[in-house]
Parts: sequence; structure tokens; C-alpha cells
Amino acid sequence: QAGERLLGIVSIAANEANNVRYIEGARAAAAEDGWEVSVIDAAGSADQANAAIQNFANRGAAAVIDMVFPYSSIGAGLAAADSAGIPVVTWGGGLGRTVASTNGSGAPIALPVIEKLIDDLGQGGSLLALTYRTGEVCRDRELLLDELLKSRPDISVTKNEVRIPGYLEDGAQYTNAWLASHPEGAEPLAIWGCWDDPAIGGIGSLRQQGREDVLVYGVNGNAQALENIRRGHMTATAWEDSYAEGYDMVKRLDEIIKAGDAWEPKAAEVPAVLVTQDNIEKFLEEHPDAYGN
Amino acid sequence: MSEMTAGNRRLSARSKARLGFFARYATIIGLVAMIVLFSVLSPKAFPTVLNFTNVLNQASLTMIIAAGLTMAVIVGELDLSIGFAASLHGILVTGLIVSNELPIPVAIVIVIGAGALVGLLNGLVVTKLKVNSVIATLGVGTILTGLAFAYSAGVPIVRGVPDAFLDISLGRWVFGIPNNILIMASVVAFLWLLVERTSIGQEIQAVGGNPAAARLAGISVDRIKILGFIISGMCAALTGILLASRLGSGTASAADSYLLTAFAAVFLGSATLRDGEFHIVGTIIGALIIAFGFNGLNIFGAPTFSQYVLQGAILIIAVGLSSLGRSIAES
Amino acid sequence: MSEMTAGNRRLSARSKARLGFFARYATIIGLVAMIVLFSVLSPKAFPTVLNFTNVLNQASLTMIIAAGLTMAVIVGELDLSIGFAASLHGILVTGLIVSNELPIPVAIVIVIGAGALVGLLNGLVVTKLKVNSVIATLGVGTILTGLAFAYSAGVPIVRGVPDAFLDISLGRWVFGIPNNILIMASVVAFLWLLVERTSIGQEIQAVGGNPAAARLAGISVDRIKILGFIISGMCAALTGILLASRLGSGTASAADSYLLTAFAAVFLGSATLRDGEFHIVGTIIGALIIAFGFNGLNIFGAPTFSQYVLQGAILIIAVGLSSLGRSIAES
Amino acid sequence: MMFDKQDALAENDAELQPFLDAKDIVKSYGGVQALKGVSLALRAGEVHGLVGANGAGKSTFIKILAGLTRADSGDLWIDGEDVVVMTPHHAAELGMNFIHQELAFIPDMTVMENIMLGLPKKTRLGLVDWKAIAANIQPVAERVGLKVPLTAKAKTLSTAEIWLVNICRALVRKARLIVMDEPTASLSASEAERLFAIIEDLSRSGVAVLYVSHRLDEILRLCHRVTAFRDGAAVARFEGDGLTRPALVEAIVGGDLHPIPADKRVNHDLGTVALTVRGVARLPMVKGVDFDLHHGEVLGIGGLVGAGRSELARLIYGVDRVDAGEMKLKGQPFAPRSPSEAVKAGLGLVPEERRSEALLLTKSVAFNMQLSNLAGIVRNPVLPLIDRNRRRSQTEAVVRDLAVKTPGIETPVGQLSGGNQQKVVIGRWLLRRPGVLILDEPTRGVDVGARGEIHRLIRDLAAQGMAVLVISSEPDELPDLCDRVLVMVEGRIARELHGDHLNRNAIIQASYAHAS
Ligand SMILES: Nc1ncnc2c1ncn2[C@@H]1O[C@H](COP(=O)(O)OP(=O)(O)OP(=O)(O)O)[C@@H](O)[C@H]1O
Ligand SMILES: Nc1ncnc2c1ncn2[C@@H]1O[C@H](COP(=O)(O)OP(=O)(O)OP(=O)(O)O)[C@@H](O)[C@H]1O
Ligand SMILES: [Mg+2]
Ligand SMILES: [Mg+2]
Repeated sequence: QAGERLLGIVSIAANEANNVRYIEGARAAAAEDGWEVSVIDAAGSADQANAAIQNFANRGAAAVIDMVFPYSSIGAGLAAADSAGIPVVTWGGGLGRTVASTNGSGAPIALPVIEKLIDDLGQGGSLLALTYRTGEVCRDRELLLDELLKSRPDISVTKNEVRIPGYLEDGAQYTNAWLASHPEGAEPLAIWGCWDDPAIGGIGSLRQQGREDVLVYGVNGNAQALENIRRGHMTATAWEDSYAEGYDMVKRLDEIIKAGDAWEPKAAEVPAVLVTQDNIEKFLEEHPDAYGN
Repeated sequence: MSEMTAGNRRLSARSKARLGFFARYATIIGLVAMIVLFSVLSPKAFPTVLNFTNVLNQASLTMIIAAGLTMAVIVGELDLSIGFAASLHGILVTGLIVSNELPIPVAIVIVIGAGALVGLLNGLVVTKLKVNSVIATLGVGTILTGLAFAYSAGVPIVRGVPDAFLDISLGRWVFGIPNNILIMASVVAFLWLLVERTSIGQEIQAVGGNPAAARLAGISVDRIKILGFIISGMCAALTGILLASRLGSGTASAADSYLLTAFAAVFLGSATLRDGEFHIVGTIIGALIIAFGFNGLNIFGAPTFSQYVLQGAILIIAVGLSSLGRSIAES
Repeated sequence: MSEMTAGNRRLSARSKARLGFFARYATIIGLVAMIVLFSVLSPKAFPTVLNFTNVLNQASLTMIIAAGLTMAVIVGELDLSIGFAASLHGILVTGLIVSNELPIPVAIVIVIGAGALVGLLNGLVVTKLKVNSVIATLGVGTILTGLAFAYSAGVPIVRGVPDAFLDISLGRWVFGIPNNILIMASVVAFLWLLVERTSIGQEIQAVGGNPAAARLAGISVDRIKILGFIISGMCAALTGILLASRLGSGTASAADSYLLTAFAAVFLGSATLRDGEFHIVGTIIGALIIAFGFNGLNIFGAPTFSQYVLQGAILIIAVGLSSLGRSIAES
Repeated sequence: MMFDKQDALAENDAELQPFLDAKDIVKSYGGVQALKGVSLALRAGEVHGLVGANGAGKSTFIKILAGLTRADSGDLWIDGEDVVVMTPHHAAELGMNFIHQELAFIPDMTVMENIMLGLPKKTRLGLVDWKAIAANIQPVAERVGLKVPLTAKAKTLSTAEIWLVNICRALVRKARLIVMDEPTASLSASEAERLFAIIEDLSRSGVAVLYVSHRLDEILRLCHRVTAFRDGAAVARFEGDGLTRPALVEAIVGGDLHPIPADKRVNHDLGTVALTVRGVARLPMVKGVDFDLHHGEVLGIGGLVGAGRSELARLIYGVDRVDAGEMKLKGQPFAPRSPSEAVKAGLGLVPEERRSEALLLTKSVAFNMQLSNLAGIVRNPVLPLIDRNRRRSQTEAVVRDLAVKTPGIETPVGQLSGGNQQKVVIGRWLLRRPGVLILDEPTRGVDVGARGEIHRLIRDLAAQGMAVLVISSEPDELPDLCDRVLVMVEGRIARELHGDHLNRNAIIQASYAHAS
């Protein structure tokens, strides 16, 4: 298919569900606009992400999408793209340096679920927050959580950092330890993951111990989280419409390219949907694709 | 250092014998001391039956995969594919149950068979292609990651995972003991018997100790090495299955992080009871040290950074005490 | 398999010699063949000076850390701390420059000194506490991860990184060659000379080849092992610094993934030219195979899953051809 | 080339202070008292013999001198100064040099690099100047008769050549004392001759030599004085006229045991053919070998080190593949593709290098002995659990039969003395009882007493119908032991000797048939 423009996508984890849906959205828009899409999985390594962006610049790509790697860690890639005159947009990577546009930023997505969490702990209680500060997305969400909790001294927070890889096991082990000093019935309890997976690790541990008194919150709304909400193990998550984000972003690329140097970098967020045990069935009817397979 | 040893050179035979005893049991003593310490620090939350059961339950998966890895290292090879393999097998088992609608036991048997196949592949590459096991298993592991991705297209398999499958790791079918613990105990007991009490086990130990001598004694070194990889692969598959059952889904890279933990357990274990030799009991002690260390530090509420520092220190000190004691006792 | 060898048993001496030659150079031949193949597949994008420079530039960091690791494995030890160490040092150098406002060269010297200290710690734990190097360096690595967290609270240091620091890895100060490549070439050349042409290098090789014999010959084995760890630690620090300069930030765990890549390069390299011995030139070839493999598959645009599968296959085949050729030639 | 021992000593007699004076050295390993307080003094220029049964403590004494292990108590005076040898490096600084019983070298380094190991090297601009070094080493290599190029990798060398490399190293270091632990065990007669000449040379130039050997002829010939160890104590000292063979044997075995020559040739009639070897070749070492091995026979293979005998054994045992030729085992075609096939077919091998090829040093005596007999101690082949009682009783019986000196059957075999380790390897095949047993240098490093026992054992096995093939580089050993001897030269059988023609001189003569 000669003549088609090449769109390079650098993914942080090509086998993570939300990433996959973003890529699907991007592909759909690309097919409409005449882009040829090529995806490189940097397997979590910022260094490989830089290499991949450089490789795309070499291949004569017309635009590059950086998934999740923060603009701060793709310095060399941005420099290469800039000197080749190619726009780079990010998904969850923020707006900075020469990044032309972004969506999927961490904090706005997490807002509805954090508000619900604080609401649910109306009587006060204890919260286990599973965080990952190394990732910009997670860090922004954590800052938002801190901000909103400022007015709620009645909620005592324990924070634990999970690792990548290892977030499921870490989530489970931190939950185990936390549960040991937070017995059933003493006070309202909740677990919050800065994205769904650590919380899902925590759910494994809750179920092993047969604890049903703990509220569990995630962010992103991946298929596992939705399934856990459906089964009643998870309280709520904020579903990020990554498909729409991928689609919108690719649609915006032509605009960016046309504007050239005149383009003003901007964020354009797709609002997240709060999914709870009350609206899960309806949600799944409306978004069957969110559920994977 | 040398002065210290010089000072010790006239240690009495009796205190040497005591030191030697201490060295043999240093990791076990360390484990017990750690448990006592955490019990004192967090008397309400740490030393409870519930917490211990939970830690054991949680650590069961690590123990199974580490016991398998022990078999590979006993025959003198490294198996870096286990984490990736467990991830793939977790996806595979849910896929077979959900998409292919196979009965659960059939799916499990097939996946454990697939684990054996992965081990066989590792073993053949190492013994027949004569590729160093680090490269061979890293290569096979990378291929498995690709296969996991190809099988699931990166999307976790969640819908339609039957409760019966989840019950495998959540259930407590015998005497109220969590199934994971029972499964782990059976695997460990079986492997211990195999290595320590059977003729194949003697061959396994011989191949690891001195492959040239084992070969000249009439042992098929290649076959034994392949066996070590197969057992390692099967244990990785079992871990993947139990993890999928615990998470309620098959997820690519869910088990990748087991690799380092399993290595830590195996090498910690090699300082236990025997001097630098790998063995099943040692691995289990190693895994317990890691699991209780993590849990205790956490319950005590140490900040994340100091948890890492202390975990690293525990590893080094547990082995260091034992090795140092041994080398002084033997000097 | 055995039939195949049986069929070959009457190979003429000449074809055996040819096979032996092939085996020595198999990884290099593989590298060249791969480059030719990708050039044919992507004639416009792959075989360009620009792309090759980019690949080399990109691979420089892997090469530096892998060359350091080579020193540790030559003296017979594993160093699993290098990835964690590089991450910590990346944070440290940006921290010193941004928060403590140290001049860039001073910060770099301090951080490389810190790398040497980490290596010294690894070496002391291994030689004096007599802890197996897997556990020792895993333990030290875990401690370093904790320290990195403590230093930065896990938050990357981004704001206020001066352009002069970014220029270190982005600049082309001599003949338009990227600095990273020049730095890598100097490190590699220095280490090659050290190992192959100096009298310390002789001791390093002896300690790795047969520590007992080296000890009997009056070589201070412990000191040489510590030296190996120190060099490995310094190379990890340098890699961390260059990575921070390239990323424009100090990030916890940014360099963790170098560990596996460096191992793959080192073990791939051990099949190059020499039979299973670790050496600097081999490591560089190994790193090139990995870098060009990644780059070529990327540029060709293979689907993600097949990239993993092919990368794994490249590792195994590159070493397998060489080992198999060698073993047939010697049979 | 007879050498006047008394003369050389007299020259140095003036220096009354001994170079080395060890007093009341005590050393125990766990419960084993390896040395119970031995004293030994050495003067410059003296060749001092050290003899004793396996496990008497000779190597332990040497390890203390070398700084490899430290004495529990006792004093060491060197040049009149009280010292504790801390490390091998320290020992070298004190002027002592060692050629240990278990050879130490770096397989992947060149001959030259091995010789220079641990020595200060000439450098230019910080880089080692190998050309200058080669020029220095070459004469030394020629002096000891090392024929391989200095740039050859050590791993391609034979055991004998490695020995010569080690001797070169000691000479290059210009030591004041050279300690040799069983140096001739793997040397051929001519190489040994050259070694003796070198030792005499060293002695004349004032270097002291501590010479450990089980070969009493060499001791008698070379040494000015001899100390005998027994059970960790120095029980006798000999010099001058007191230095005789019977006196040495008496001191070594303690009078309660006099080695009896094996009662050979009980069964003159050869049994049926067990193994037929026709045209077996694997270049370059084995160039076409034919022979028949009968049940009830002990067949020797003599020749020089490097003649290809070990390689022949490896071919028969399936370790390496043959290039050409055929074998038959009990009339059936026999082409083993691995040792495990050979063992299943009824062969056994006692390899040349017991530490690297036969034993797992950290494993117990029982483990090592039972390694080829596992099928014989399982309760049931399907569920192969080991019958621990049978394992113990069988092992204990063999330990008793072979008089293996060990604290127990669960003792790690690495803690036994060299000779006792050898007995454990032979014991392995006593348990399995193969139809054909090949022994490669079975009495290397074995004391006179044990040597007699091993010989008797070999004869017993043959008498029970086993076909035994014995490879030995000691021309003295084969005539006593074997019914027939094949002499191998450069990969071919040069002579077959039997009956009256079978004697030491005939073997030596045949060994040099083509070589000269
Ligand atoms: N590392 C060790 N641990 C325990 N016991 C040991 C160790 N090394 C030697 N021994 C014991 O010390 C005693 C003396 O052994 P040594 O090797 O000195 O004997 P040797 O005279 O050299 O014998 P050979 O002639 O067989 O070489 C033996 O009983 C041996 O079992
Ligand atoms: N791995 C090897 N590669 C090349 N040459 C070798 C190798 N091993 C041995 N040789 C050569 O083989 C020759 C003979 O080896 P070896 O000493 O084992 O012979 P042998 O006749 O069995 O003697 P013995 O049994 O008395 O030691 C030596 O000259 C050596 O150079
Ligand atoms: Mg000895
Ligand atoms: Mg030989």
C-alpha cells in the first residue's frame, strides 16, 4: 500500500488491555484517514522507547504516538523527531518539551472514582493506597488523592509502592499485611489502586481470606476490573475510554500536521465513566468492547 | 579480615564444632529470630494463625515455582524462562476453559503437559544444541512472551471464567487448609522424595555435582538435565494455573516477577543445612524468609524505601552468617 | 540427533576444520547475515549511515553496562545489581546537579565514585562474608532500590535539569560522532586492554579460569574479584548517568531492564570466537546482535508478538549454530 | 648419570641453620587428627624425602607450608624466623614453591601465561611484553623438556605436559624450596629421568627440595634424608646407610603388614573372549588397535604417557566415538554411543583423573560408591525408592573389604586422602560387578600397602571371571599384575608380551620402539 503515510506507535506494554484498546482506536481512525500503522513494544523500557521513536524518525514516519512514557523520559526521541520535523503526541505522557498534544492524562480520569471513595468513607476509616510514583500517570493520581483527602483527617491512609512487573503479587502481599492489622468490623476499610491491577491483586488476597467488608477501587476500568465489579468483588473504577482516546488522537494528527509550526500544544481529554456495581450491567450493554474478548 | 582469621586460628575444636552447627542452621535460626522479632514488634497483627496461614497461602505459588527451579539448578543449569512460562500458562489455561470450553481438569492436564513441553524444549536446546542455559532459557522465555501475546492479543481473558476454576485456589477442601498450601506441600514432598530418596534423585545430584564424573559412572547426563528442565517447566505451569485461578483471569506477564523471587529463594536455600548445594528444603526455607520478611516489615509499617533496604539486608545477612560461620569453623 | 552425529562421524579433517572456523565466527556471521537480511527487507530505512549510527548510539549504554558485567563474570561471579544500580545513579546524578547545584563534572565524578563503592560492597559481601554472588548482588540491588526511593521518594527528578547535562549524551563533540558512541568506545577499549594486555588482566583471567589454581599461584583472588565488581559498578554508574542525560530525568527503575539485556549480551558473547569464555569483544558482538535485531524487526514492522518470537529465536540460533558447529568439529 | 648424593649435601653442610624448621605441627579436621605434632627440618640444597601410607598426613603438612590451611598449633621457622604462612602468596614471598598433588592450572590460558601466573611481568607502557617473557621462559622450557609451543592453550596438554609446565613455573620463580607432591605419578620414565636431573641440579645450586612419593626407588635414589609419616606422626628419619628399602617399607606400614605380591596367574587357561577390538581408530591419538580380552584375564596396556591408551579406553567405553573399526562384546557387535550404554552392556571404567572424572568430592563415600549401582539398591524399579539399609550394608562391606580409611560412609569423599579416594572409585565397580573392567592408572598415588591390596583385588576379580584391562605407565606395575601386556606406541599396539618375555625391561624397550 504505497503512498500511505506511516504512523508510529510506541507502546509501553503491548499486552496490557487498555493499551490494546487505545491501539485499536488509533487503528480504526488511521484506516479512515489513510495511515499505515506500525506498533513497537518498548516493554516498559524508556530507553527502548527513545530508540523506537528514533527508528520511526529514520523510517520516515509522518507522526509518532508515545503511549504512557512521560515526555520527561523521551528526551532523545523527541529531539530526533523534532529534527526530522515529525510531531509526537502522547497518551498519558503529558504535555511538555516538543509534545504536540496529549490525552489520557492520569488525574482527570481518576477524579470520579476518588470522589466516590471519599464519599463512601463518610464515617471515616482506613485506606490502603497502592501507588506507583515512578509512573507519571499514577503519580498525578496520587497527588489528586492527597489533595482531596486533605479535608478528611478521619481517613487514615497507608501507602505502599508496587513494582512493575510484580504489581499483582505486590498488591496481594501488601493487602495481606494491611488486613492483618485491620480486622473485620472495627471500622470502614477501603483499598485504592492507582490503576486497576494492584487493586485486583488485593482482591485475590481479600477473597482468599473471605473478607467482604473491604471496599475496593481502581482506575482505568480494564476488563478484569469490570468483571470484578460484576461479580461484586470491586466497588468502583473509572473507565477510561481508551478506544475513543486513540481514535480522537489520530483524527487530530492531520490538524497538527497542517498547522505546522503554528500549532499550539494542547491537551484534549476524553471524560472517564464511573463504573459501579449499580451501573455495571447497563455500562456493559453500552460498551461491549470494554469487556474484551 | 586476615587478622581476624589469624586471631581465630586457635579456636578450640569444641567452639569450632559449635560454630559449624550454627552455620548449618543459620538461615533457619535467622527465620525463627525474624518471626520472633516481628511478633514482638507487632504482637497483635503478626503472630496470628490467620496471618501465618495467609503468608503461607500467598507464598505457596512462589514455593512451587522455586521448587521447580531448584530442580533445574540442581542439575547445574539456570532456568530464566519460568516467569514468562507461568504467565503464558495462566493465559492458556483460562483460554482452554473459556474459549475452548474444555472441562477444567482436562485443561489443567493439558497445560501442565505444555509446561513439560516448554521444559523439554529448554532441555533440548541446552543439551543438544549445546546453548548455554542462560541464553537458551532467556531465548525460550522471550519466545513464550511472544506466544502469550499472540494467544491473547494482549487482552486478558476474564469473561466466563467459571467459579469452579476460581475455587481451586480459593477453596479449602481438606481440614480447612487452603488448597494452595496443600498443593504446594504435595509438590514439595514429591520433589523432596524424588531427589533425596530415589535412584533418579541420586543421578540428579550427581549430574549437578560433577557432570563429567556422572557421565563416566554411566549416567545419561543429557537425559537427567532434560528431566530437570521438564520438572521446572511443569512447576512453572502449575504456578501459572494457580495464579490464574487466584486472579480469576489469564493475564500476560502476570507471573513475570516470580523469576527474581524464585531465584532469591533458591540461592538463599543453598546456604541452608548444606554448604552451597541446592536442595528442596533449603528453597522452602528461603521462600519462607522472603515471605515472612515482606509480611513482617509491612505489618510493622516500615516505609517502602526502608522495606527494600531491610529486605536486601535480610538476604545478605541470612546467607552471610551461615557462610562466615562455616568458613571459620572449617579453617 | 544422535544419528546425525553418528552420520557425521566420518567427517574429513578438512571439513572439521572448516566447521571449527565457522563455529568460532558463527555469531559474527549471524550478525552480518542479519544485517544483510534486514537491508534486503527494508532497503530504504535500514541500511543507512543514519540508522546505523542511531543503533550504535542507542546500544552504547547497553554495551557499557554489559562490558562492566563482563568483568564480573570473567572473575567468575554474577552481578545482578547493575540494573538497580544504574537506576539509582541516574537519580543521584540529576539530584546532585539539580538539588545540590553541583557542577556537572563534579556530580559525575561523585556518582562514578558511588558506583565504585557499590561494586566494593558487592565484592566485600561476596569475598569476605562469602555470600554467593547471586544473593549478594540481588540483596545489594534491593537495598539500592530502597535508597533510590529514599532519595527521590520515587518521583522522577525532571525540573531544572540543565541543557548542558542533556548535551552529554545528545552532543556530537568530536567529528560529528555521537558522544555516547565515543564514550562507549573508550570504555570498551580500556577494558579490552586491561583484560587482554596487562598483568592485572592476566590475574583477572586466571581467577575466572580456575580460582583454586590462581590462589595457589599466589594471586590474591579476593582482591581481583573485588576489582571485577568495582569495574562492573563503575560501568553501571556511567550507564545510569548517560541514561539520565538521555532521558532528561532521573527516574527510579529507569534502568532496571538493562539487567536482562546485559546478561543476554554477555552470554551471547561468550559463544563468540572463544568457546564459552567471557570476553569484552564477545560482549560487544552480543550487544550488537541484540540491538540490530531489535532495530531491524522494528523497521521491518513485524507484529509485536512475532518480534518477541524472532528475538528469542535469534538468541538461540546465534549461539546454537556456534556451539553445535564446535561440538561436531571436536567430536 | 649417577649422582653423588653425599657430596652435594656436604657442600651445604656448612650452613647449619636449617632453611625450614617445622616443630610440633598439629592439625585436625573435625574429628580427624591429620597431624599429631610432627617436626621436620630442611637445609638448603637438601633433597628430603617424605613417605607414608595414604592418609598419613603428607599433603596436609604441605598445605600448611603453602598457606592453604593453618595449623592448630606448632611453630614454623624459616631462615630462623617464626612465621605463620597466611596465604599461598605469602608462601611464595618466603621462597617456597609448590607442585601440588592435584594439579593446578588455568585451562583456557596459554602455557606461557600459566608459567607466569602470579609472577611480576615485564611490561611496556603498562602492557605485558610477552615477547621478552617468551625469550626468558624458552630456555627453562627446554631444560625441563617441554615440547609444546608456549602459546598452546593449557587445556590441550596432557597431564604430563601440565606437570612440566608446573615445574617450569617453580624454576622461573627461583624458589629456595620446592615441594613436589608425587611428581612422577603421571610422567613417563624418560620424563622422570629428566625431572631427576633437574632436582639434582637444583640441589647443587642450593635449593632445597621436599619430595613426596610412594615410589620408593625414586626416594632411595634421590633423597639425602627421608622422613616417614604414619597416622599423622613423624615415626622415623633415615639418612646415609640407614636409608634402605626394607627400612622404609617397615616405617610406612608399621610392621604389621608386609605387602605380598599378588598371587597372579592362578588361572593359566584363558577363558572365553569377552571383548574383541578390531581396527579401532580415532585420529590423531588412536590409529588402529586390535586385541582380544578374555574372561578371567588381566590384560595390561603399557607404554609412554601420550601413547593414546586413555583415549583407547574412552573409545571402548563409549565416551568418544570411533572413526573406524569394530568391537564385539561376548560375540555381539558392540558400538556404545555413550558411557551409559557401555555400562548397561556390562563395562566399567576407573578413570585416570579421579577428582575430575570419577568423584563428587562434596558427596559421601556411600553416594560415590553407589553411583553405578543404583538399580541394585532400589526397592522396586517402577517406584525407585532407595533401600537405605541395603545401601548402607553394601557400602560398609566394600569399605571393609578395601580397607578404605574413612570416619564413616557418610563422610564427604573429598576429605579422604588421595589413595583412599582411589579405593572408593574401585569400590564402585565392586558393587556393580561388570563383565569387563578397565582401570586407567589404578594405583596412581596409592601407597605400597594399598597398592598391594588393589593388585590382589584385581586378581580376585579376574579369578571370579571378570575380564580386566589395566593401563599403567609404571613399567614395574604390569609384570607383577598381568597375564599379558600390550605395549602401545603412538596410537598402535607395538608388542604383545607374555610368559617369560613379560618383564620391566621388555616393556620399556617396546615403549620406545618407534619413538626414538
Ligand atoms: N579437608 C579435609 N577435611 C577432613 N579431613 C581431611 C581433609 N583433608 C585431609 N583430611 C584427612 O587428613 C588425613 C591426612 O590426609 P593427607 O591428604 O594429608 O594424606 P597423605 O599423606 O597426603 O595421603 P596420600 O598419600 O593418599 O596423598 C586423612 O585422614 C584425610 O582423610
Ligand atoms: N583435549 C585434547 N586436545 C588435544 N590434544 C590432547 C587433548 N587431550 C590430550 N591430548 C594429547 O593427547 C596426548 C596423550 O594424552 P594422554 O596423556 O591421555 O595419553 P595416554 O597414552 O593415555 O597416557 P596416560 O594414560 O599414560 O596418561 C598428549 O600428547 C596430548 O597432547
Ligand atoms: Mg597426598
Ligand atoms: Mg592417559
